[in-house]
Amino acid sequence: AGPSVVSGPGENPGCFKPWDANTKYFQWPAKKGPYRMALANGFVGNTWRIQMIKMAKAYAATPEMKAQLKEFKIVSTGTDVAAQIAAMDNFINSGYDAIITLAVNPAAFAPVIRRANAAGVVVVPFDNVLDTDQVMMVNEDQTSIGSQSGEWVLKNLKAKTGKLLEVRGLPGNSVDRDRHLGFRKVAEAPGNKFEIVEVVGNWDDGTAQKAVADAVSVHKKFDGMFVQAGSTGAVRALIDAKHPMIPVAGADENGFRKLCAANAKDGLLCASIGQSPGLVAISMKAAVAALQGKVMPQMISVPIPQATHPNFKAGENFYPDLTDNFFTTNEFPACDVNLKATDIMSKDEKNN
Amino acid sequence: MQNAREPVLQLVDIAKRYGGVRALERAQFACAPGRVHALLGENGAGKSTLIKVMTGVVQPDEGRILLEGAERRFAHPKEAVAAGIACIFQELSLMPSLSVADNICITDPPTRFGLVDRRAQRRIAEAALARAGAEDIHPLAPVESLTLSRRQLVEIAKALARQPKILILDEATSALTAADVLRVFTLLKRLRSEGMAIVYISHRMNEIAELADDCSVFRNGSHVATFAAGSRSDAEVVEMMIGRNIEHAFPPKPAPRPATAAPALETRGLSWSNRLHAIDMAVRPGEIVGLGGLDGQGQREFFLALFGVLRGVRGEVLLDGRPIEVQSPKHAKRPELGIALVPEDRKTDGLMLPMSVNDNLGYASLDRLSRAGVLRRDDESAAVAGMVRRLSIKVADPGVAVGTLSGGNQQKVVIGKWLLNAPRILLLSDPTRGIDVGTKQEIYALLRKLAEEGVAVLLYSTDYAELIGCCDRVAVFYDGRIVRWLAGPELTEHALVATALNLETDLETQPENIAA
Amino acid sequence: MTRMSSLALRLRSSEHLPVAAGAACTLALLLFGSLYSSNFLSPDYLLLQLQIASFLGVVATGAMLVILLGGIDLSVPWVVTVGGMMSTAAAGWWGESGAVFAIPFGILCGAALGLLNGIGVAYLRVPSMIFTLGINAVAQGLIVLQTGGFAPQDRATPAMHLIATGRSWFGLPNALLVWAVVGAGTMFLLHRTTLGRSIYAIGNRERAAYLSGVNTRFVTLLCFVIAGACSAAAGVLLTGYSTKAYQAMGDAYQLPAIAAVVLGGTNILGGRGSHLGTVVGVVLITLLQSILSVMQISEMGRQVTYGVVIIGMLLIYGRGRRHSA
Amino acid sequence: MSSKRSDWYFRLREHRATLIAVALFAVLFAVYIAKHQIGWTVPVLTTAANKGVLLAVVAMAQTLPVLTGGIDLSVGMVFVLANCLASYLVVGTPLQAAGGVVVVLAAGALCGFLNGLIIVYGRLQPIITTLATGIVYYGLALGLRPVPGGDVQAGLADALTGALPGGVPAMIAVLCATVVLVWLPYRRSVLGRAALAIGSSEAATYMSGVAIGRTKIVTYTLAGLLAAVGGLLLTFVTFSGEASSAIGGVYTLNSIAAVVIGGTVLSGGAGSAIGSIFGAFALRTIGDLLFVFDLEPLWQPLFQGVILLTAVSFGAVRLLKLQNRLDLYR
Ligand SMILES: Nc1ncnc2c1ncn2[C@@H]1O[C@H](COP(=O)(O)OP(=O)(O)OP(=O)(O)O)[C@@H](O)[C@H]1O
Ligand SMILES: Nc1ncnc2c1ncn2[C@@H]1O[C@H](COP(=O)(O)OP(=O)(O)OP(=O)(O)O)[C@@H](O)[C@H]1O
Ligand SMILES: O[C@@H]1[C@@H](O)[C@H](O)OC[C@H]1O
Ligand SMILES: [Mg+2]
Ligand SMILES: [Mg+2]
Repeated sequence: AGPSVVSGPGENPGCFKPWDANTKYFQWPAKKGPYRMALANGFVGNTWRIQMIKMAKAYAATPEMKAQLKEFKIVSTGTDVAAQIAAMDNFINSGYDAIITLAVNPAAFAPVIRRANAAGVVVVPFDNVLDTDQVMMVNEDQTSIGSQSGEWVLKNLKAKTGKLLEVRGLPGNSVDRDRHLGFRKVAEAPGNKFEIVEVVGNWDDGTAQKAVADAVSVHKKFDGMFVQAGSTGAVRALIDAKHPMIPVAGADENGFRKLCAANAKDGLLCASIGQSPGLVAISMKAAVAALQGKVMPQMISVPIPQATHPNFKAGENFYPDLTDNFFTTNEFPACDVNLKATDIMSKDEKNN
Repeated sequence: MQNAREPVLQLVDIAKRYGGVRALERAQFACAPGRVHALLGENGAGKSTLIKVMTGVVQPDEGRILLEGAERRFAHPKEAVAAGIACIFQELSLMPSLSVADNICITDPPTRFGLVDRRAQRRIAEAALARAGAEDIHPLAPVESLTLSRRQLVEIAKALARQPKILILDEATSALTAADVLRVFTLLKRLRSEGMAIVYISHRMNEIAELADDCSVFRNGSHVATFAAGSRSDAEVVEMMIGRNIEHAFPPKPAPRPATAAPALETRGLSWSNRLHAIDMAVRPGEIVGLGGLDGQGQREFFLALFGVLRGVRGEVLLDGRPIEVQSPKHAKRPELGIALVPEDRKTDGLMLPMSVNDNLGYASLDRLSRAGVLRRDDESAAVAGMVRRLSIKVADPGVAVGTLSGGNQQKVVIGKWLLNAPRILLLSDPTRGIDVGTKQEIYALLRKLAEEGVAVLLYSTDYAELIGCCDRVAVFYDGRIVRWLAGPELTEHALVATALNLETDLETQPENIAA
Repeated sequence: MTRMSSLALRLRSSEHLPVAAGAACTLALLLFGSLYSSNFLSPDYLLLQLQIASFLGVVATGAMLVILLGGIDLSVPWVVTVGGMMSTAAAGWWGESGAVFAIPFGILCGAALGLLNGIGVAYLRVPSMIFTLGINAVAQGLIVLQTGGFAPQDRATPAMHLIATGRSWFGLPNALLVWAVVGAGTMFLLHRTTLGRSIYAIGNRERAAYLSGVNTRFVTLLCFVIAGACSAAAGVLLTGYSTKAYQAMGDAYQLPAIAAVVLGGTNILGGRGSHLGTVVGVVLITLLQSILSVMQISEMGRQVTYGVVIIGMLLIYGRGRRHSA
Repeated sequence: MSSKRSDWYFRLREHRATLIAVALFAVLFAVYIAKHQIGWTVPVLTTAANKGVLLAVVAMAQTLPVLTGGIDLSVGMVFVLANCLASYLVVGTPLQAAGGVVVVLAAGALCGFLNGLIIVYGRLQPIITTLATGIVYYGLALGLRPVPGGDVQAGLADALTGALPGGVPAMIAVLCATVVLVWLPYRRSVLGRAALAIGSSEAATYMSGVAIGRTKIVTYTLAGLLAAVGGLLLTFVTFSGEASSAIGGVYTLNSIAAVVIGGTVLSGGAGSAIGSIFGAFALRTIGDLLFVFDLEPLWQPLFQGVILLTAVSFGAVRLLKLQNRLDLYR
């Protein structure tokens, strides 16, 4: 079975914004609620994922969602793709209505999605999405994250030559590739003559920090930097090396924004552009809408949350009292997803 | 002159050096079909090295090997095996977790369709075990479940299964009891009559006398003499081996102590699992008490129980009349207990082979050689040097790995390690296994001296001559019980063998004063 | 001729060969790097490498003790994380006074996990490769729960930052001094104490060590405790370096630690090895990773080179002798 | 003494560890099925098999080197490399795909062969050799698949990940075929015997005149081959290739855990790939329990860790009745 392809416009386009003009629309036969929904997560060992899981639970507990859900089950299977596929199969076999998934490896999900379609189960991959137009997915545009970062860095350099440091993410991953390509497309656009030094930071603060420290001690001076994630560590390395402050485009970690705010006076210019764990909530909402038979865009583009110098505001887009590892954007007013940062991580946080 | 027939295997001018150590230097050797050729020499003389050369385990630095007149090189043991040379090595070459049958057929198992034919293999194993006189060993039993002496029989069966032209036994009987040795000898004599060439290494002179046709003596890696067996007296042979003659093998025994003297160590009704049953024993300071009987009758477990290794030991142990409960070897060796155990298997239980002689010798007495856990290395070197001298351990530099010493010298290191801790109760499990006559004599003298200094010595041995020559009294074990005490004139080989086989069970005749 | 060969033999059999050869490889690596950029030879760069090597060095010290015993500790990644996360959490729970206890508390938590490792390996006799893997999973579970459930503080205290990044003595990184102290302590432990002798003995033959009257299980336990403490201490250093603790911060330390120990000449099966060798191995691995990173070889090229260089160096000087039969 | 014992006593003794692993799996799986919403049905079994057989095959691969007293830390990476290769080669017509299968398996065997060569002729310890070659194989995989992608012959994949007419998961049949074609001949051959002998005592095996080098090389080659079988099967499950070091690491470590749970001692000389298969199944079922028990999501990693620890500590029960402490130190 699976969804039928219909013509737009779709439901609630403010929230479920189609990816681009060519995006198809899907419609599933309407089912009566409340629904049984599952979240099949892979890896759990980082703050983003923990925040995402807490977000999912918190969102499921909102009155709006609670009314729709008979059951909401979360399973994290680790980094083994086969285990995650088996978990999805299990949900399909057991008659769940919808499965939200953050895939270990999205290229691997074609067969299980076929089985889901056959069983009439709505599957919504988000964050790490698939290279396909056969599935309804929710994400931010990764290439655009890269290109926006590039544009911002270039704008703040005011020159078309110099040395840029690009800190890449986890090798072997499409998100890493897309952000990289987006950035390069801008930085290497005709007319630009940048020397770009590329190091691998694994999206991890410690690795990024070491890689940047090494690069700085060998290359001495960079004019600008783009960090996919692990931005706190990357900036920390600049500060430790007493490298002059430069424009840095990084992700939306709270620690990064704290550093940006604190060091702005010394010339640290930042763009903080990130992937929000709140994507999970939009995916849940989209799944419910699809189950209700609403017309949905195949690819839902979630606005890329960003904050740029000099707009870092404590308590508004970063939180001095919350952990450095916290991801700052959780609210999506257009979708009526309004979970406060302090609702996600504990309120009695004592970071200061 | 010594043999009419052409030699089947001949070694000419063999030299082998390990760094600065000359294990062999211009060594000569030849053996002929239908004859048993004994290799004699003290520990470290180069006997094992010579046979390793014959079997392709080590490659000589110089010299030639002639097999049936043609020059050969064995680059790998499998080449020697293929050439019909089978060897029972001093360090057994069995795979412990494999079954007896797997071990016997390891080199060349029978196959069907390229796979091991387990039925045929079992038949071969059974036949080989039967030839070795070990029908009682189950071919499917894993080797690790067998006692050392059984393993040695398996090793012999394994060599026989290859139908060799030349059979080499490097101290293959050292762990066997007299009864088993007898069986092996019958077999070897038959093989000899069938035309096999047999090379035999042993430190037991009586075995050589009984079996050998020819003898070659080695000293310091060189060939000293070859002669027909019986053409020289034992004393002459020993003198050739060690460069001096030996007067008495065993030191004189002192007069029996009065039974009233308080025992240093006493056990009352010591039992464990189903292996030890109500063992009563009392050893007075200054006494050497022997443990006799067939191998595996509970003697080792008795030692392990005293040394704190076994769990669930019942009965009482008294030290100087005080009841004690030994919790562990660590506890046993504390000065207030002063118990030491020289285990029989030096390779697995006694030594850390890759570590230095120094580290091994000092290891049981580190408490004495350290302060607050920090080693006093000068004290340690002095103590080690003293022990090397006292036991005349043949080692140039105590910094070398103990694994490079000859078997006998390794054994001395195990003994020395415990002597350094000044034990009051010394338990020895077959301590002269693989030790040459000269050294043996030194060890016997040493034990007697220790006894005179007040140490209570318990000696388990598979060598009846040793029990008779060395011990004041002997407790014969059978099936985890002491079936008989032998002392004084009663302590004869005949009595030992008979009681060991549990032929006489008239325990009533047991004189009270021996058991106490 | 004989003198030559006996010298060669001494060198081969002694523990100095890996140290000398490893140091030579390190120099070669630097010279090779300097073809790309002369800055690889600058004191700045070298001091930075030593600072960063200190984190790995502390982990490898613990890893080496366990390897000397004939074991292996696969719980490094999450015990490092526990060290970082728990020290900062302690600072959060107990406020001002917490900062004082933060570092010892983090290390203590690592030691506690090491204790569990030790109990499993020494007393339950589970192979270390498996038990420590389980402890790693448990540590991860605890940290996920702790972060998600209690939102602990994860900001490094000023003391941690100072220890990890400061340079208070002749411009030497403090982290390097920490490593030097840990290293000196380990060398003393291994070569001058009865405990050290027992570690080697157990690695060679635990059974013989036990029958020599040594509480081998306790010694094993102790080594795992020290290893846990070392991992956690590295976590604390790393926290100071990053100014925060975070999930999975120890992931990058497991394999390099093992590789460094082995490149330093320690026998992976236990019983043989010198701490100086491990130090050289750590420097070698750190430099190798750094040079490969900065030279911008493709990720594929980096991985292949990394693996090939490790094997190559071991083939040069780390080959086992044929067991002398 | 021992002659009183009958053959079956020794046979049982030999296979005791395997039987315990079977029992452990049976208990865990029974709990899983009992708590499962739809229980013992073809889809549930097929899902479990698709996941379980992957690890089982890699665990078989790991068993071979472990039996010789070695270890192969590169199995996970060969698994990943084979997956990446297969995502290019096992495509097109069934015939082309079959050719691809052969190439993938050959590549895996080649990786194993290289491991063996370095271990035997380079005289390096297996653990460190394969740690390093694993990094190299991962690098190659990354070269093949910088990002996940590729495809696989769908007919073949669907057939192998589905169920056979009788309702038996096809993967189980594949596993049985692997056992019959690789493990049983190996175990019963002269070579497999020699491998066990090496694990039991390498020096004794050498002195017995057994070709040690050849045995080890074949053993590591077969391990590479089996790891590649696993990678191939993964491709059939995922229809794509991915160079993930995380997956490589997970399979390597889990394969070792499976081998241990399956009763093969890490020091070598005794054990069986059959035990490892059930060890792998047991491990996988532990993961499945998450699905049938309602656990707080953030408690799940801890739960899995604790169960894993419990499973591997299971053997410690025997220590309770240990009478001779020397048995601790074998
Ligand atoms: N692998 C080795 N490395 C260094 N030295 C060795 C090695 N093997 C043997 N040796 C030395 O060679 C000499 C001869 O040893 P070998 O084992 O042949 O003596 P043996 O006559 O068999 O003595 P035993 O009667 O004690 O068994 C000894 O000094 C020994 O230390
Ligand atoms: N003295 C020895 N004791 C134990 N193992 C040994 C000894 N000498 C060599 N080996 C082992 O033998 C292996 C290689 O030896 P060798 O090259 O002789 O192989 P091989 O048995 O001849 O096999 P093939 O000729 O079939 O390749 C190594 O793994 C090494 O560990
Ligand atoms: O999208 C990424 C997410 O998948 C990972 O777990 O954490 C960092 C994010 O950028
Ligand atoms: Mg000898
Ligand atoms: Mg060869």
